[in-house]
Amino acid sequence: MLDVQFYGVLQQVAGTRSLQVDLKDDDITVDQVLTQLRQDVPALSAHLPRVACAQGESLVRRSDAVDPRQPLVLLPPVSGGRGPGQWRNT
Amino acid sequence: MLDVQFYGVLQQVAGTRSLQVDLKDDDITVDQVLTQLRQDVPALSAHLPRVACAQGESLVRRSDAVDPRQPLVLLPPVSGGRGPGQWRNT
Amino acid sequence: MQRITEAPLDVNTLLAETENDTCGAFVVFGGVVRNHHQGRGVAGMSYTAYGPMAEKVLEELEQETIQRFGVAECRIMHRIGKLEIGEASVLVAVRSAHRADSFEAGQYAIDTLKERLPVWKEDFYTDGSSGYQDGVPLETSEATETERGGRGHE
Amino acid sequence: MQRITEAPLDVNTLLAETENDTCGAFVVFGGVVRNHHQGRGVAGMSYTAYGPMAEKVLEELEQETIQRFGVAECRIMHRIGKLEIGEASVLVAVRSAHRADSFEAGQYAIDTLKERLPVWKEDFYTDGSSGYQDGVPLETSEATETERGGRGHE
Repeated sequence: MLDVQFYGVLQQVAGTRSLQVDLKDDDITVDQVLTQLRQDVPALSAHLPRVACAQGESLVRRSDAVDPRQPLVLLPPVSGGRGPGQWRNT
Repeated sequence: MLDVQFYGVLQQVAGTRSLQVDLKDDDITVDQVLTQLRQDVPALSAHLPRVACAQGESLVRRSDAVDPRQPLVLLPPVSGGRGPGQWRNT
Repeated sequence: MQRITEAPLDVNTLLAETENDTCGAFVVFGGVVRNHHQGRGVAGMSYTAYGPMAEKVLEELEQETIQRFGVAECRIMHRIGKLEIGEASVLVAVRSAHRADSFEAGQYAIDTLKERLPVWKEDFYTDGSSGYQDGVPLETSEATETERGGRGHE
Repeated sequence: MQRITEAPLDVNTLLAETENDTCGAFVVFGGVVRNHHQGRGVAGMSYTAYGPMAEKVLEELEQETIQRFGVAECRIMHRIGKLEIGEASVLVAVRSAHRADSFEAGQYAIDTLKERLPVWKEDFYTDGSSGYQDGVPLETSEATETERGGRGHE
């Protein structure tokens, strides 16, 4: 079982701060967990493309393996207020 | 008699905070006062091109008439730290 | 040194923590809860953060700002919990020898924070309703990865 | 409201005086006495001002900054007298709905102040000597009038 935690608007959408996802095996990617989540909580589907995932202090990519010993944390778009753009890609 | 006041480095150069200049008549310009000052205090000459003059709250131009009832104030270049220039003439 | 806190933020705390005799300039930016958002009256706000990552993001952003702009000091704090109108949600303090660097570095720090810090704000509107503000997807989301790919890894 | 003062400057005083519930951002700039100038050690500094004009210049600059950048608040204070290393000689506080305006307006205000405010600083060096820093001639000096004429009244 993997602990999945929700932040921001995702807590409203999921109706909870965390839930357990059943891992088929130990060698599973972030993407596979999200696929399982879409089935368990369909309301999350529309949000997932703009959600980033983290474990511990760090972001993890969709293709990364999940460490089953720590929660997978789902982070929706952050509070924003757009920068002026001048700093991008520089 | 007109009271002439010095600020900043001009106090050092003139060796005083203020002195009296004898006005020939009542209808005299800032420029004429400065000409008189050059004779009275030669050490000021080198500084005068970069000095601005004020009476009361306001700057006065070289060609302006002097109000003999209030001091003529001599203001050397201000503390500086140049702006980036982007604001000039805009 | 805690950067995410529930306690009210104070500018003088950040200035004291960044004292540096070689600096002739400081700039402090403050983000403040205002009484309106997109035409609606706002009564207050609640901030939540993903703590473990948020602390690290701010620490790294301070160092990045110092190195990128050659400033001497950079210190960032973000408040979480319920905030009233007029209270500061975030403070950025920068110190440098000359003033232009402090302005530039301060603006970079807050602009970048807004794209990287895992913090969310929920508005409480004067009509009694509430809602999370939409924002910027973090890196590693599908949206940012696709955008990045689409721009040809520029 | 006094803008030129011998009392130590405090950022929170300016922030309190500019409180405005419509604003989501503030920027405070501080100019601080630093321990070096053009390679020489500085032990302290003394500021003098031509008071009657200095108050008016700051008051007008606050209004000009507000109008030019559409910010809600601008407040400027300058200290005179003897200052120690690390003490603030000038503070500029700006508040606006959005942050970019506060940064831009704050930088304009301090850059313009440096060209217009009749204030002079005398450095006290660590070797026991002292000296007035050279600066920018004010408008109406021969130097600025000539420059203006030479630039074809642009």
